[in-house]
Amino acid sequence: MNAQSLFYWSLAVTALGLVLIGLWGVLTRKNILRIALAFTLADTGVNLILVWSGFLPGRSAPIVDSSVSSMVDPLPQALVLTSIVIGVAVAALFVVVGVLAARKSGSADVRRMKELKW
Amino acid sequence: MSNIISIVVTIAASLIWGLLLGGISRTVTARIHGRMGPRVTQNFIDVWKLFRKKTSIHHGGMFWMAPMFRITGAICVLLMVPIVIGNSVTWNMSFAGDVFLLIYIMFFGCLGMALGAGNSGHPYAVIAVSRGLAQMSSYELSFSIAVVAIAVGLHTFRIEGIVAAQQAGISSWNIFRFPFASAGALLAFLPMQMAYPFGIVLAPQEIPIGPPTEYSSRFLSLMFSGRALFGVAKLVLFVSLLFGGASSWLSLFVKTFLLYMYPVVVSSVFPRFRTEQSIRFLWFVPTTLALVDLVRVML
Amino acid sequence: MVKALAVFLPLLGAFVNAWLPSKSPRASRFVSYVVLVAGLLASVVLSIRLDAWDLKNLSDSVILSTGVGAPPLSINLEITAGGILAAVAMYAATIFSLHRFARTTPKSQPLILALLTASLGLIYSTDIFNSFVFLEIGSISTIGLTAACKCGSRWEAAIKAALVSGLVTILYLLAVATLYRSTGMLTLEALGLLSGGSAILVSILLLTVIVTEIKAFPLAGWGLDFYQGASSVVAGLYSATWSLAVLLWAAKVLPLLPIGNPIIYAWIGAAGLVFSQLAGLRASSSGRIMGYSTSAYASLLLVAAGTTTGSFYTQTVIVLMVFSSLAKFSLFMLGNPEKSDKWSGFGTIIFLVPVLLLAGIPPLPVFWAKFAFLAHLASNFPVIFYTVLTGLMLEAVYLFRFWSQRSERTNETNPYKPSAVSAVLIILLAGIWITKLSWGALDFSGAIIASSALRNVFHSLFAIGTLLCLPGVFKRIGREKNYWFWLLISGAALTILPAAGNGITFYLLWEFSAFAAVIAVSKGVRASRGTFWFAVFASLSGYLLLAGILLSGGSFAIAGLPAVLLTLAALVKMGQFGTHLWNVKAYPAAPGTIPAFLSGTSSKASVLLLVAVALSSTGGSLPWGRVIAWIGALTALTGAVLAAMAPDYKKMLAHASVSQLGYILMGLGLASILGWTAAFYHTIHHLIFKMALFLGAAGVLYRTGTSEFNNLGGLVKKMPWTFAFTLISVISFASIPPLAGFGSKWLLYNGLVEQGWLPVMIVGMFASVVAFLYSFRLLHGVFLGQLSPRNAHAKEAPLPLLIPQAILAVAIMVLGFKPTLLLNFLVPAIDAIPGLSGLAPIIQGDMVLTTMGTWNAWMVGLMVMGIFGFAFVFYWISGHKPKYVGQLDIGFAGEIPPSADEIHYSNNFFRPYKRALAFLPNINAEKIFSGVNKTFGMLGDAVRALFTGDGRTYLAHSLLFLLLLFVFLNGGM
Amino acid sequence: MIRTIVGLIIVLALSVVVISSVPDYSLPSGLQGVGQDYTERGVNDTGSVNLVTAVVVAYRGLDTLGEVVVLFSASTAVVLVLTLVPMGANPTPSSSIVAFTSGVLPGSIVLFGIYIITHGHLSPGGGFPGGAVVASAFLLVMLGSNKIPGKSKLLASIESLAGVTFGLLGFWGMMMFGQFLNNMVLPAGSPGKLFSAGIIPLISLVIGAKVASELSGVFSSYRKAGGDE
Repeated sequence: MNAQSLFYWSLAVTALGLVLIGLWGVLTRKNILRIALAFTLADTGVNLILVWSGFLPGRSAPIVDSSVSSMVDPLPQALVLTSIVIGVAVAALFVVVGVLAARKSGSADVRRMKELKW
Repeated sequence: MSNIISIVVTIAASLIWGLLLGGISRTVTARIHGRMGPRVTQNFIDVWKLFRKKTSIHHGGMFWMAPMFRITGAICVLLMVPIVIGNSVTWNMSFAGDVFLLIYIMFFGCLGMALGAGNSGHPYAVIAVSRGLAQMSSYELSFSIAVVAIAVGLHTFRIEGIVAAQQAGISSWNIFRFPFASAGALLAFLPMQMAYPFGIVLAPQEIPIGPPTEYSSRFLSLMFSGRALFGVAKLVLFVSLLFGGASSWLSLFVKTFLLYMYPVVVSSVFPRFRTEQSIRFLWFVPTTLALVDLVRVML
Repeated sequence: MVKALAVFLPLLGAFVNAWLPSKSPRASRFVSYVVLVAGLLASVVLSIRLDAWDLKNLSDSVILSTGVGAPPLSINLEITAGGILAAVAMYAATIFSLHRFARTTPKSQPLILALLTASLGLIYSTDIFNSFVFLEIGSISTIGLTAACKCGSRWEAAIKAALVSGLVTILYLLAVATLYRSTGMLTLEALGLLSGGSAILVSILLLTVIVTEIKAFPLAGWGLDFYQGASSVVAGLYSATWSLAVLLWAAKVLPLLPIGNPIIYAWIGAAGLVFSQLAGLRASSSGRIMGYSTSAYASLLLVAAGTTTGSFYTQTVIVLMVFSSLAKFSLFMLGNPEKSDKWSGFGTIIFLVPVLLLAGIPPLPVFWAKFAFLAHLASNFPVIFYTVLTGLMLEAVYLFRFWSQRSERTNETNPYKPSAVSAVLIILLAGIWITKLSWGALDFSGAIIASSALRNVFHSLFAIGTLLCLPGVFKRIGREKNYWFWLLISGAALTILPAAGNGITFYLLWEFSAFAAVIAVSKGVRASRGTFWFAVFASLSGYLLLAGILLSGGSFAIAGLPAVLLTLAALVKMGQFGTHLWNVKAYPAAPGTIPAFLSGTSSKASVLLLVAVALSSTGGSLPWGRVIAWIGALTALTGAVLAAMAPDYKKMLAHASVSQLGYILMGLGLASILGWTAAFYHTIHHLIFKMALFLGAAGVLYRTGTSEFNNLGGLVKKMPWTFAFTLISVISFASIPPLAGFGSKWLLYNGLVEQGWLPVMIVGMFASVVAFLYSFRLLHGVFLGQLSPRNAHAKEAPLPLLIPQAILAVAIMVLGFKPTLLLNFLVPAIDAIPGLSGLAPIIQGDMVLTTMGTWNAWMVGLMVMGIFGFAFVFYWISGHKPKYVGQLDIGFAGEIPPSADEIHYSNNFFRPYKRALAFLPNINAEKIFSGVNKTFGMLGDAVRALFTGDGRTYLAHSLLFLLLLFVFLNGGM
Repeated sequence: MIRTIVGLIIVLALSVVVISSVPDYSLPSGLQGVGQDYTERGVNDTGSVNLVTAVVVAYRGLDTLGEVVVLFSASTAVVLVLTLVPMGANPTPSSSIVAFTSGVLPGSIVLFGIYIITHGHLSPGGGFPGGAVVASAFLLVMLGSNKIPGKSKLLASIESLAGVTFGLLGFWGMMMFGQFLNNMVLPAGSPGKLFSAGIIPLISLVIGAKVASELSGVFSSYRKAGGDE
């Protein structure tokens, strides 16, 4: 495994690590805002993975001003743009709902939002 | 024509014989109790006296018709049984049905009686009916098992057939051929005759004379007659089923008299069961006996 | 252009609406309606262009291409025929529900339109990332709508939806990245190019996403909470648009997943169906019940995806999902049950139609799809078939309980909500439409029962029975509602039933009749418990019938297990063998002449079924005929004892009815000519006397308003004719000669003895003697004894009830005196059936002979009537006329009795008998069934403990599910 | 505690799942699938030099429309939900640094944002980033002000107008070429020029307006619903 490939895969591992940390936070945190934060973290990780999936070390941004062969894949970048905006939208709504839910139940503890069950 | 004469004669003779047997039983019971008792003809006097009464009351249509139901049921049973073996004229209407018909037509009078009692509006009468039906449903079980066992054993449901199969001497009587079924049937005969220890229907100390509590005068007279006729009908039926039938008028009288005395004697020495005791006894003892023969027949 | 309009018009409307509401609510509503109606029209045009309405080629499609170039560079929307049908439903539901939002929260209109756009986009999308975008629009709009609705738990419902949507986003994008990195494409077809590790990874990720999104067990927790917490309007709109879209999207994606053998979907679905429906049994909130029902349909989708392919798959999925969504929509639109009401007339129907649809009752559209689907399962995947059937049965139970509880509540809510009414109308129209399409599957040649004579017996029984119930339908008491229509429907279906020529026709008519009767029963006063039990047992018997028919390949040419199932169906329908619970609950609850119809006429359908089974299996012999005869005998006995103890007129008749049906079983079980003759004779006889009795009971109830023995008695003075007809019926069913009932016993006993089945016969005889107990109790408790002052005002029953009784009473007399009229017809017809054992009875004039017995009904009748007439006339004309005295004028220890009520001996009538029975263990059906209920409840509790209410737990479920899938797929490779 | 461990186990297992499905640890040799196609035909098809924008706006324009709807739904939902809760108390006054900066910077920020939006097809950027930059100017103004922002009809109008325009542009393509959101309804021009690449600049503008107004709407809603009561 050469240095370039090591760099390439370590990017993936980092991104995956972000996702996993985020998921772990989602599963274990009690505070609804921390869960929102954990989701954002995981989202970022996923977005990185998405970008990574079209990434080739040593190539430039996909803007046509030099030779075609040195560009990275434009599609994942387009996807990630969409994905980021969606992430923002979801986070905005999540925070609002989370705060209001916390206000209703008197605490931000997600364990106390269990009126609906079974 | 001879048939109609026979029917009339059968009814008249049975009525007389039934009332007479009733009188005798009253005397016998009294003697066992150490009393003199009424005259043997007392029942005739009662029936006539009641029939002649000028005032009478009724409680409604079913009350009115109940004695007629009663007597119709009794006469029908009587006419369905061949009376004397040798004399086919006295077989009356027995060609029209078999033992099943007999078993079920016996209820005709009972149901009518029960309806009359119900219509009278007297609580005791209805209590008696409730007891009577409960008890009847219990003894009919052993009785019908016994009858079925005998009928299946002899391969016929017709009374003539059952009687004809018993004509080869005393040992061919069903009471010997089907001893357990006969025992069951004879045990069922006691409550049928309202004899103690099964006399819960008429129990005078609790519910004075039971279903006919409200009856009087001409209705009561008809009811007495009905009871007498029904008694004779049952006797003839039992004689035909278990004791080889009657080959002559004389044997008919002797056999029915002896059979009639059996509940009278038993009755006068036993105290009375409570209703549920009676029901349970009838469910278990006679039924088990009759079942023994049924199983024998099936095997 | 039309394509684009059908998809994107709502979007434009949404944008416009973002600005309008603050200006003018009116204008914004106007814009919404315009875009929705225009979009609907465009969709309808497309659907016609695609020829979608014959449901044949639902995979046909037109392409709406977007952007530049062609896929995989750009994105196509594929508007399939099936999708456009769903779109029509979505548009319609949105239009119907818009006024509710426009009134309360006008600013939510953009969200509604966005939700619709997302739904449309999702069902048309062919690109995996594009689907993701639509998924997100849908989730966000849903969360927004939920959080903005006016109900207490909205935040919680919204936050749970948001949590799940967050997780779904992550898993989905991981799948997208993997897919793109492996194949370089994002179209759905690219899924097929995957292989090896990435195939597994994408499959498990997407499958987890799908199962979570469609809310199938075990990942349904958030969906249940959501349905429970969201306001009914939001939940309704959601289920008709977004939920439906997700289901159809899943249906599109599932077959494309590179998962190897798709049977795994079927297993997840089938197991999930049973478990979730077990848990559903314990649900009480109406939203949650709908949630469980959604889960059931999601599981069905998985089963379909795993077991069917091609256009059959599409058809099944489209019909099942579209109509169940519409049904849920209309149920939600009716409002919260907690505030809901006991509706009259069509209000109940508006509520009932969706429930029946969800339960798959004909002729509602789901029925056809379910039938075809289950038939497919039965012939190819029997184990999955049984599992699915069990799940569906459980679903039917809680749906009917939901309905019965809900129709019991009272308040002022208006059931005629335009939204719900319109949805129900669409469902009904669709039902007619699909029925028309499927009509070819039906067969009315009467092939099931080949003998036309026997068929005619049943035809005329059903027709006459229904007709005789009809005159009395307007003599309703109190708050009983109009039921004649349903009586007529049920009776008509029954009348056609014998002509059924194949399994589906039989099943259709059977269910049709049964559920029309269920509705009729529900019209009674305080009928909800009774209706519930009736509905549950009706669907139990329906499912048994269905299983039997399907396992025998859709016909009746059967033996073995299918025959047993069919027999059980008939037994349940008859109320035999402990299932009498429904008779005892439903008859007293049912209004007017309905009990007469149910007991007298409708119960004969099961006789017909038994006859059909017997004829088609092995020429007249039922499977385990001896067992069936024993069941009949024991039921006859226990039914008679229970009837004697019953404290209520109608309850007693219900027990008695079950008991008397036992004799028919004994006859049919015999499989001999005599036995069958007895069975048919008793079938006819039972119809006659039981209808007369129940019509009499209807008259008594109509005049006194009560059917409890404690409040009745002495009515013979007030209702002499009713009494007379009842008396005749009672004498007849007590088998006392000379009326008709004796004949059936005589034939039966002769048959039993002929075959040597003496023990059965003894039990039967005992039962018939016990019948005297209740027959007298019946006559005395109602008509004899003391007349209570309460009923002093009572009059003779009205003529519409009395005349049918008179006709029936005459029939009893005629049949009693001249049974040969009937036997001359029956015996040759039965004799002609090949395979029946034994000898036919010989009929000579009025004499009927068997090998052992004789019976001359005419002579017996003459004798009885002659003697009785003689005694009667003699007493009438001779001697002194007796004087009528009042009811209190009795020998009462020289005192005047205190009051009629106190001396009327009625309470606990056969107490000694009960005491004598005390040695028996006290088992009763109700206890057994409540035990069963409890057991299922415990299982349900165990299952639903999974859904703790903690949002994070649901996320953990999804992840664990994913891990399990991974383990399973790797183990399976 | 148990939850932490279970969470850990789940997460570790997930990592095993993901890692085990990676076929090999080599470097991809070059672009594959549609990525290659885009780089080859992108400029010819769309006239946009920035291929990411070409993909975002032209090839996968539907995604972008959807994305706009996502943002639109979210902002509508946030606004809708927050109008249902009580208004917040008056905010604490901002510090003088913030107040000063908020008076100076917004103009240049907006200018920068507009540049990004309009040059989306030429250089890195486009409607989304530009819109976000413009919205940040709005945010800065809001932070510097001591008042709770009132209802802004202007924002709603811009948002609505931009959305409708986007949709109509889509229908235009549908009418001209039978393809929704087709890029070529306007001439492609010469690549690299400001007025080139079909409707891409137009759509970028629309998106920029929409994103800016929506994000601003969200910010102002947040601001309004401040209090704890």
